[in-house]
This record gives sequence, C-alpha cells and structure tokens, in this order.
Amino acid sequence: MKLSSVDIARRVASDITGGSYVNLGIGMPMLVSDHIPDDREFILHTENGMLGMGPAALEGAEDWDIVNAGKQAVSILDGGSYFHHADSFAMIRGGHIDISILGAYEVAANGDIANWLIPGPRPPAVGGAMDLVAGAKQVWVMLSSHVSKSGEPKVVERCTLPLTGVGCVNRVYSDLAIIDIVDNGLIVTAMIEGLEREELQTKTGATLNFAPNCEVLKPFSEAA
Amino acid sequence: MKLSSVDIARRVASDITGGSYVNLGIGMPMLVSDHIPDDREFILHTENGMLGMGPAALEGAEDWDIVNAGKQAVSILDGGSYFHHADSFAMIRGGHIDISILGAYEVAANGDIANWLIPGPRPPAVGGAMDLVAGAKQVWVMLSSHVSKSGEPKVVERCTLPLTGVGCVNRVYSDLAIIDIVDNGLIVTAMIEGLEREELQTKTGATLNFAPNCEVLKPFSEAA
Amino acid sequence: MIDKRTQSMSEMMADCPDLKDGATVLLGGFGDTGVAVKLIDALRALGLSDLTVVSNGAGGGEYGLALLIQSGSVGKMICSFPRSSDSKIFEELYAAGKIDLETVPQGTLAERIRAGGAGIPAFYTATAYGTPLADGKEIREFDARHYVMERAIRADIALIHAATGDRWGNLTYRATARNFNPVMATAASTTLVEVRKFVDMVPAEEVITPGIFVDRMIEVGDYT
Amino acid sequence: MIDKRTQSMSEMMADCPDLKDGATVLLGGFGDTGVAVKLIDALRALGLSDLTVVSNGAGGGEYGLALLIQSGSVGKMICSFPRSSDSKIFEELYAAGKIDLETVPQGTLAERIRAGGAGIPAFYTATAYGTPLADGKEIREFDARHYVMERAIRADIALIHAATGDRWGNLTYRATARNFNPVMATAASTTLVEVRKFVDMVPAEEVITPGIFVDRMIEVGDYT
Repeated sequence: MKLSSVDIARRVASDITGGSYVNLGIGMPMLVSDHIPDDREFILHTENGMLGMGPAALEGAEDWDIVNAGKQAVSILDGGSYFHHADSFAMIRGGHIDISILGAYEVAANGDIANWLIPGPRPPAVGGAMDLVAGAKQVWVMLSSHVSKSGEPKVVERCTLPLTGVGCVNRVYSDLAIIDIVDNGLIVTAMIEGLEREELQTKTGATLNFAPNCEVLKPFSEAA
Repeated sequence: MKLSSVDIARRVASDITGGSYVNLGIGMPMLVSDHIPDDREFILHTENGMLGMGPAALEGAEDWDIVNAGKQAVSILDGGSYFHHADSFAMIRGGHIDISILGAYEVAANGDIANWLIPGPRPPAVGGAMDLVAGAKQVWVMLSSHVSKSGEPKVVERCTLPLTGVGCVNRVYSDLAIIDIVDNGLIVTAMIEGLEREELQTKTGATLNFAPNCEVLKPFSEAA
Repeated sequence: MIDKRTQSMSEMMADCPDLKDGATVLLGGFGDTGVAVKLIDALRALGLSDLTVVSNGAGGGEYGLALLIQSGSVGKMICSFPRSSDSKIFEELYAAGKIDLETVPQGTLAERIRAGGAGIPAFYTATAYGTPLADGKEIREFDARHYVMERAIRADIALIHAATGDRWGNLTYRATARNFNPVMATAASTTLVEVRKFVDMVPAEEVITPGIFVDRMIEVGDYT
Repeated sequence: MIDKRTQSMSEMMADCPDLKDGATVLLGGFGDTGVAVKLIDALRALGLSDLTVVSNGAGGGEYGLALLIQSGSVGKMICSFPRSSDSKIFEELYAAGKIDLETVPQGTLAERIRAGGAGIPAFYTATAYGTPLADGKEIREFDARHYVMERAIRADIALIHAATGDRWGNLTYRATARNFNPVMATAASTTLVEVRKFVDMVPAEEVITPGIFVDRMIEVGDYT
C-alpha cells in the first residue's frame, strides 16, 4: 500500500497552517493547490512575480500575461498582487515565504537537497530552486516515490548529486512516510498502513528514528 | 560687482541641458527650480521619493503628502512619479541622476567636498548629501559667496572640514566665477565683469587656471 | 480567512512578543510626512526601555518620536538627519550623553533596511567613502573604485503609515508619504500598520506593499 | 520637450553607440511572457557579434532569442534556466561548444541586475552556498551563516517590454509580464522599450518604471 501523488498533495495541503505564504515548485508540488482545505486560506507565491496565485486557467481562456514559474497560464485570486523579479526574490531570500515545497532527486539526513542537476551534456538549469531552499522559513520536499525507479533510496545519508542547498530541508513527504529532519537526524512522524519499520528503513539510505506516536497513513480512498 | 544668489541660480539653470534629471539640494540650489528656461524641460528629483517636482505649494494650499527633501510642501508636474526611499537612492547611487546641485562649506581642487558637518556639540546630520555626491553623474556646487563671512576662501587646496565625498565635484558656481574641476585642477571658465584674475586668485585657496576664452559674467540686472 | 485588520489599538498592540525592551524599531516617515504617529503614541504608552529606533530623523516638536524619546524608552537612534529646527528633545538628551546616535547617509540607511528585508547581510556602496561615516568600516576596491561595506538592518518591529489597506494586508501609499514605509515594512519580524482607510481590496497592479509583509493594521483616518 | 517615443524601428535603433559588437544585453521576460520580441528581432537584424545576453532563459522555439542565438550574434548567455522543452537551438550550440553559459540562480540573477542599476558593485547572499554554482566565489560568514559574494551585472543595452508608456518614458506592465523588465530597465546604459500602447500620461502613483530609466520607446500593439 502507498499514497498516490494526489494523496500526498492532499496531506501536504492539510498540514499547511491557514494564513501561510507558500511557494509550490513546478511539477508534483503544484498538485497541492488543488487540495487546499475549505476551512483555511493560504496564499501561493510564484517567483515570477505574483502573490495570490489561483488555479490553472481554463483551456481556451488563458491569459499569457498571468503565468506561474512553470510558464503555465494560471489565475490570480482576490487579494493577490504583482511585483518584479527582484522584489519577488527579496521576499524569498528575506525569509518571508513560510514554506517552499519542492520535488527532489535526493534529500540527506543533514538537510541537504539535490534537485536541480543530473550531470550530463545538457546545459545546467537551476531556476529559482537555490533561492527557495536557502530563503524559505520551511522547506518541504515531496517525493512521489520513496525510492527511485531502480529501487535506490532518495532519502540518504549524504547527497551524491550536485547540491541545491545545504541543511535546509525540514520535512519529506513520500508515498510511504512523512519524515521530519531535525538536528539529530530523521524522525518518522507518519508511515503508511501495513508497512514495517524495518522495511521503511531498508528503503531509506540513512538511519530513521520513529516518533513515539508515529501516525498511520492511509490512502485517501481507503481513509474513513 | 558680484552675482546675487538668484543670478547664480539663473545661470546654473541655463547651463542644464534639456532632458536632464537633476537633484537640487536644500537651500540655495532650490532657487534653480524657479529659473528653468522656457525652451527646455528638465526633471527634478527629490530624494524622498519623487521625480517631476514642481514649484512650492501655494500658501494655504499645501498638501503635506507632497514634500521635498527640505520637508517643504511642493507640487508634482505632469510626467512625475513616486517611489520609495530605497528605489529613490538606487537612482542616485546607480548614476541615473545627471546633476546633483548642492551648497558647500568647502570645495577642494581635487574635487573633494565638505558640506555636511561643522564639528560641534550638535548631533551630526548628513541626510542624502553623501549619496548624492557619490552617485550623481555630475556634481555642481553653488556658493552664494566665493569667500566666507570672515573672508576665508571656500575653494581650497584641501578641505579642512569633515568630507562629504572625495573627488566628486565637477563645477563650482560662485558670486564671482564659474570654475570647472578637472584632473589637472581648477579651470575658471567664467568670471564677474571687472574682476582681475589676481584678485580672484587671492580669494581662492588653490591655484586657478583660466580657460582661454574665459567668459565675462554680468549680474542679470546689468546684462543686455 | 486571512484578516489583518484590527478594530482597536489595544488589539493592535496585544500579544506581540516583538514589542519588548531592547527591541529595534523601524519608524516610517520623512519629516512629518507618512509617519505612523498613532502607533508611535501607542508604543510610548507601553513604557518599554532601551529601544533602538531607526528613522530618518530624530523627531521634532513635542509629539510622536520626540515624545517617545522624551519618555526615556529610546537608548539609541539610527538616522540620517537627527536635527531640525525643532529637534530640541533629542538634542538635549544627546548633548547630555543620555542617548546614543549612529548617523547613516540617507541612501545607505534605506539600502541597509532593504537588505535586511531581502536577506542580504551586507553590500558595498561608494557612499561615504573617504568620510568620517566610513570610519572603522571595511573598504574594498572593485573596478578601480573604492566602496564601503555596509551591514543590513533588521528589526523586531516596524511602525508603518499607509493610505489604504485590505484584509490581506496589501497597502498603498499617497505621494511622498510612501518614503521609507514600504522598505521598512519588509525588514521587521512584526510589521504594524496604521492605514488611513480600509478598503475591500487593493487592485493587484496597485499594491505597493504586498500583504506578506504586514502583520496587523488599524484604521486611523486622515492624519493631517 | 522631453519625448522618448519613436515612430519607427529604424529610428529606435539608429545612432545608438551602445548597440555594438561585444555588448552586454539584458532581455526582459520570463518564458514568452513580457519579452520584447520585436526589439530582439531588430537587434538580430543588426548582425552584431560576440554579444553577452542576460536573460532568464536561453530562448525556445524558432523566434526571438532563439533566432538571435542561431544568427551567431551571441557569444555568451547568462541565465537561470537555459533549458526548456523546445530550447533546441541554444542546446545544440552549447553541446557543440559554440556558445558560453553562466548559470545563475534566478534570484541572484535578479539581484545582480538590481545591484547594477543601484550602484552596488557586490553583495552577499546565502543562495547557492555549498553548491557548484558557488565554486570559485568568495564565501563569507555573517552572524554564523555562510554567504556567497555576488557581483553586479551592468549592461550596455536593455530590451524591455511594457504595457503602457508616456512621452517621459514612464512605464506600466501587465500582470506577470512585469517580471525582469523593471529591474533590467535600471541596469543598462541604454534602455529601449517596446510598449503595447502609448498613453498621454501614466498617473504618478501607477508608474512602475520612472522615465529616468528609459531612453527610447516604440509602440508595438498587443504582442499576443
């Protein structure tokens, strides 16, 4: 049993305090915006110059002046604002974004993250990832699967790929578990139903600690 | 014979190229804004956040949200704009202001200027003077009198008062002369009618050179 | 629902851990323009001690900042122009050695605050090079010009004056009452705003300070 | 009378010494949003060589920047994300070693350009510390955190896309088409602007880029 990407996004959204300012990375983190609980309002920042990002534009009704960091046509909600790139990254660098939510190739027990470059012939492209992980108050990583396609752990003792930032990740959400990264290492705060601690440890490249009241995660369709 | 402060201001204004962006210091430089020639438009910057500064507000019609760097109620002309302090000084520091026009206690042959502090018991106050002299493309100094009340030269070999900036003054306008400051020193480009070169030299604390076609200045009321 | 509007000054100042003895406080405004006078009065009523106040001036007359200083709450001023025709209260305490002063060029002051809000711990500026205000600071040459290293200013509290504000904390300013306010709003742990008028929503293109920088607001009406 | 509006692209590009071989060129825009496409086409028509182009991306498809690169005018790109689903032209030249690339985190890129416009030769940022993009750069500790020293970017030419512009060069932008444009407008010796629509006057409170940063404008209509 494991969580779907939508299940993970739903859980991430439910963990965000109302009133938070949140930046969602391109890809899987964007799913979070579709699952904001009805009981709270939080504000999405897109680093190309907007607060109050709303849902994707309807097909055929795109306004290509209103795009997100992935260059997709989106919308703006009431209470939003526009600003230029230097102001936008001053917000990020200055610690005003409460949570930056990103994908990653590797996350290490010391909080390091590698999510921008797999060495190869293509030109290295970083975008705003390094600014976000260095600047946001909290960095949460979403992993659609706890291990890579070839079965290698993505949560590791030390990253092997080129780093995006050092000591900056606070929490990892995967299809199997939720892991907080603290000074002393990794603490599993929630784990998928039916999974043994030993099995999760096998699929993780660094020593896991388990919170005393480790929560049991269920896929949404299975949940009460 | 000598120029009045208004005469000096009139001459300064006539020396400013149309289209220039100009910052006028508090006090005597403000007179320049009253003498902009009809044949040109230039734009006044006030460092507290406005381009397009217009004349002083009429008495009784002051809008105290529209003030200049001297905290006087002024007006804004068509084509003006407002911006915050950091943006305003980015304009100054970044070399976007064509001419900064200030008063001074002392100006030296090496371009140094002292215009902010006479040591004493009162708290030292600098305002935007150091930013303006370091940042503007050109720095012009207006001296209501070539020498101090006690007869000491204000144009000197080296400043004795605490400096506002180093090597930054390009030109001095006084009641007796117009002096350019270049790499090799002081060049008098204009001098009041009837004044001998030796007399101007006596009233100046550094060696003067005279431009080949040194202009003769006349008080406005005397001019043709 | 996000709603940063408060209905009373007591609500505004309650339960704010950043309002504490020894706090660093940013006060917006330039002269009497764009000053959060009612918030300053409320701060004075708290009777805090040993505050470091960052403001362009050191207060004039017998109101606002001057009274805050007179009350004994302020241990140190950081300003560009701590002197005016009626800055007696500050000047007397300064002469008596009862209050510290750090004089900073106006543009450097604005930029140090901007840096604080933008996550930049230090930067270089040519302003003040060669002057007493660079004494003790690191000097460095870039491209054959000398620069002074300046450190960021971050504060516990900012007291801001704005023209309009909506429930998300988005602000507009009026004319040169903008001045230091938008910059200071970014550089404090808690930003408190007095707003002339609450509005339903500031249009996205017209927002000068996005709500992300604002914690609480109170409506004060026109302040003149 | 100040009038920065031109009536033709030939007038726009004529007699501009900054349009030269080896020039550094800032190109506004993010993806296809807010890009000065017609100015880029006009730049390509000049057939210059060895340009350094600063832009968030390295062009996609077969238009605008991609064609400029294909034409052989560009020796080096400075960007944050020089890669997209259709960035073939750049990627082929890059793989063939025919074009240089400096990859810069997006926020550092924006801030380096802002610094260039604001007269700040260098600043420190935590972004990229501990990553390959900090290789060879000065690292410095402030308050127990590590920062990377970054240098300002200044350019000869900026090509900017704006929504409206008046004769003084005051500009507005639309939504996220603002992006890098206002920042880049401040950091070039010559700033050329394509404006969707000329207007009589941009109201002072609505100006995003004050005319001081603008040299020439051309009206291009809606660009989508």
